[in-house]
Amino acid sequence: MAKVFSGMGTSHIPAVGAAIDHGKQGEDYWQGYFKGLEPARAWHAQNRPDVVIIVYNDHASAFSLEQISTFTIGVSDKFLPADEGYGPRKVPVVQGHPALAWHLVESLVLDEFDMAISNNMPVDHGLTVPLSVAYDAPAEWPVKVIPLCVNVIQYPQPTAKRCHDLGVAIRKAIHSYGEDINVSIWGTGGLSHQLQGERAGVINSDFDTVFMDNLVNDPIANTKLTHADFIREAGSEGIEMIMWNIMRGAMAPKVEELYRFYHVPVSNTAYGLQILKDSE
Amino acid sequence: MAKVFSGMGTSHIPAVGAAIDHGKQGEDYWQGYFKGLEPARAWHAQNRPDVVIIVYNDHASAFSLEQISTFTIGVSDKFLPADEGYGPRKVPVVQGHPALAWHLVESLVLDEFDMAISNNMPVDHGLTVPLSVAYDAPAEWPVKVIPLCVNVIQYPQPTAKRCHDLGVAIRKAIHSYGEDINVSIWGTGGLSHQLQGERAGVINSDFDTVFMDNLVNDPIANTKLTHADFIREAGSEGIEMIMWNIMRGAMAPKVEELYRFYHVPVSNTAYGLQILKDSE
Amino acid sequence: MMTEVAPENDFESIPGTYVQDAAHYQNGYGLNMFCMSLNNAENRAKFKADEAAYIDQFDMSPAQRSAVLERDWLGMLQLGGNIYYTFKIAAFDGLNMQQVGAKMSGTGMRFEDFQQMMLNGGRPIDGNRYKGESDNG
Amino acid sequence: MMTEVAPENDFESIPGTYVQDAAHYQNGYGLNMFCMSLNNAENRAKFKADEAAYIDQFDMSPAQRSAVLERDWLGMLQLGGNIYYTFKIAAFDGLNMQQVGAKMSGTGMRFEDFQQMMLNGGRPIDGNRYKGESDNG
Ligand SMILES: [Fe+3]
Ligand SMILES: [Fe+3]
Repeated sequence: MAKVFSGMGTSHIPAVGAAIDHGKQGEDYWQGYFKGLEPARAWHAQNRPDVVIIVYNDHASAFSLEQISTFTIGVSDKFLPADEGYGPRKVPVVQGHPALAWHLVESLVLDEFDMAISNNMPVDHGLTVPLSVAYDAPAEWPVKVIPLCVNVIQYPQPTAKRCHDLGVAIRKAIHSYGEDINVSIWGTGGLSHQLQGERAGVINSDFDTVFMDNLVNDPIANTKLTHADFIREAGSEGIEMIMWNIMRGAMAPKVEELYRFYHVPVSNTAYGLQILKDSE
Repeated sequence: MAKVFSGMGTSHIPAVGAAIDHGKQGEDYWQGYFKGLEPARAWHAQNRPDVVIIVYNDHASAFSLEQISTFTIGVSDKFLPADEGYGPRKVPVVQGHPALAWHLVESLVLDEFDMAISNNMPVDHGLTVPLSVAYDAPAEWPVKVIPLCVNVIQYPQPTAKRCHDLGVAIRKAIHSYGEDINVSIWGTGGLSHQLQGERAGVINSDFDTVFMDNLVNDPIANTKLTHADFIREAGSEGIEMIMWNIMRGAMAPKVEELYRFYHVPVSNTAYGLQILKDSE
Repeated sequence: MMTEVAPENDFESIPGTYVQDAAHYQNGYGLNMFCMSLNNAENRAKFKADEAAYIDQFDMSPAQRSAVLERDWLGMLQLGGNIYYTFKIAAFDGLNMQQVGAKMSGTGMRFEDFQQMMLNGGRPIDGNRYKGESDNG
Repeated sequence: MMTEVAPENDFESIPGTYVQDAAHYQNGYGLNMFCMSLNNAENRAKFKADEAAYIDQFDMSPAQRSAVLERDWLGMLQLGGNIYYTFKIAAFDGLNMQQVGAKMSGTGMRFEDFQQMMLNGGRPIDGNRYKGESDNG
């Protein structure tokens, strides 16, 4: 049977992708940030799952206001980098895993999650930047990927609790998949940031730290946050943090934190990264 | 506050729309059928809600295999009849009710239903035939409509229980809507029919009768039916009956059956119609 | 699919029925997307002008291609077609659901017989719940 | 909306923030759909060739139209724009998120000041949770 191999939370800031794509890692602005990634990348080089479920949001790339689904699973065998307005990122095509993706869909719908299925879903920085964070710039991504796209833009987003519960159901689905493979799950987006309005630039490091602490020690506390809590405390785009709850829900009740890195600022955002492993 | 005015179950067979559109109601084949509609139409003429939530499925008209959502609410102010392969039906444009539709979306997502939202959703016979059943062929439809589109084509469809529970949550949402309007809900599709394969034409009147009896007296019994139960007993397209469970869930625990009409065959399908009202 | 089917969702035992599950979805994707394209009047005109050329735009197997061109209604289902999609071809041909129903029966059933079967109350469910129970007649 | 806001979802009290709720969705639909169209290189070329003519294709109010043509970043948000969408125009102009951030601050803040504010740890949350608490500075 398949098993849950590891979890990771990471912001998916487009500027990180641009810095890698344009070789800026050595610049003053970026040095401290990329140094902080090194232990994570070393860990990922040694600890490679077969498939990663990447929980992310689309940023007006694949999906528009015309059709907004709360949770969408990509069931294709490949996902092209999206043109987000300045041509697609020159990164490898993302290879899917249709068999596990369909198993997830079946298990989740029978468990009363009202999933959407997509067979044509170009993936934007929300999904490809986390791959760059973990694996830098290889000729091919070293893992297969199942994109799980969450509506975090249009109110009402799914609740923090619903996201955690979806993670729990994903864990059950992974454990009922018949092939002996390792499956990791990444929650992406956040941490605190507000891109828009007169309050643009707001950062709340205390909130971010408590959120990451809770992910380790008290994940249920993070399920009690309301939409207004996230928007008020973590900024209007900070609500992306609900996607970390999906990742956490898919881990065991007790986890070990293997690595944490927090860096302010990256562009207009507080960058956070956390690697989790089920406790024995 | 808004209230639930009435419920109706009705098949949405395209041949019924064609018979009305092409003036065939007087033909031998159709006379018995349209005679059976008369009491329902008389009731609808006297009992007109402000808005009808029509629970239906799309038949490869607005949505393809590219993007399949479990539950989709149409939030536009109008919905055009879809071209299903032979030009759109010449029926009035369907007028939406964006304010109530958005209220439903908000209430349902906060209640942990993972809705999809659509702003561009041509509507096919699944939605327009029930309007023709109730109102014949007026110059304008006499009610506003909120389309609630359910995936009944791609396995896994939502479970019969999930559909009932969605109805219960819809009732709660209607009751928390601040305007004093009457809202009806129609569950459409079914009853037993199989359009495809060597078993095409299968009809199971006993199953249909028990299902309609249970809708009145024991709706929970209908939530225990599995996907295989529907497909085996009611035919592969009989699984559309799960949409009647959504309608029933939105009614009070105790209901009165105002009218029932059952007729075999209409095209390849068992036609059923049932009008329900909350018991006092 | 590398997954165990929940026993209550054993569709394999149902006779003469092609359930739209994941495998069916994957097999029939290109075929069904072609069918759906016939919702558009311009596309119908192109298909009418040159069927073979038109379907070459879609990702379909040679067997699916032939099934479409030969109007092998049962074959299309067996190759991943879904009736809600393949019926777009029937609408294009001016056929109704009972005519297609007869053709899918796989027994050379005539339209008139199918029509009469429906008037008699439809194909009986008794004997048609499980494979091997009967001849689906 | 004829509906009561759950008290925990009172967004109105948050300063300098345009939440993408139902009203915002409805107001900004055409504007945001225009922005999204810039994902396509051909559309970008058309917009570049004649901005005013290009945006006439979209269902936008005169105020939205002017806000786009004048690059009134805050105005676009106030008229229903969503930053994930309006940023497509910034990308088109070759602006980065901090440059747009400064322009949206509504205080004539210079890019260099915005940049320095971020280097100093971002705009402080204290004093910026509720309207009237401070000047959002
Ligand atoms: Fe994001
Ligand atoms: Fe139907």
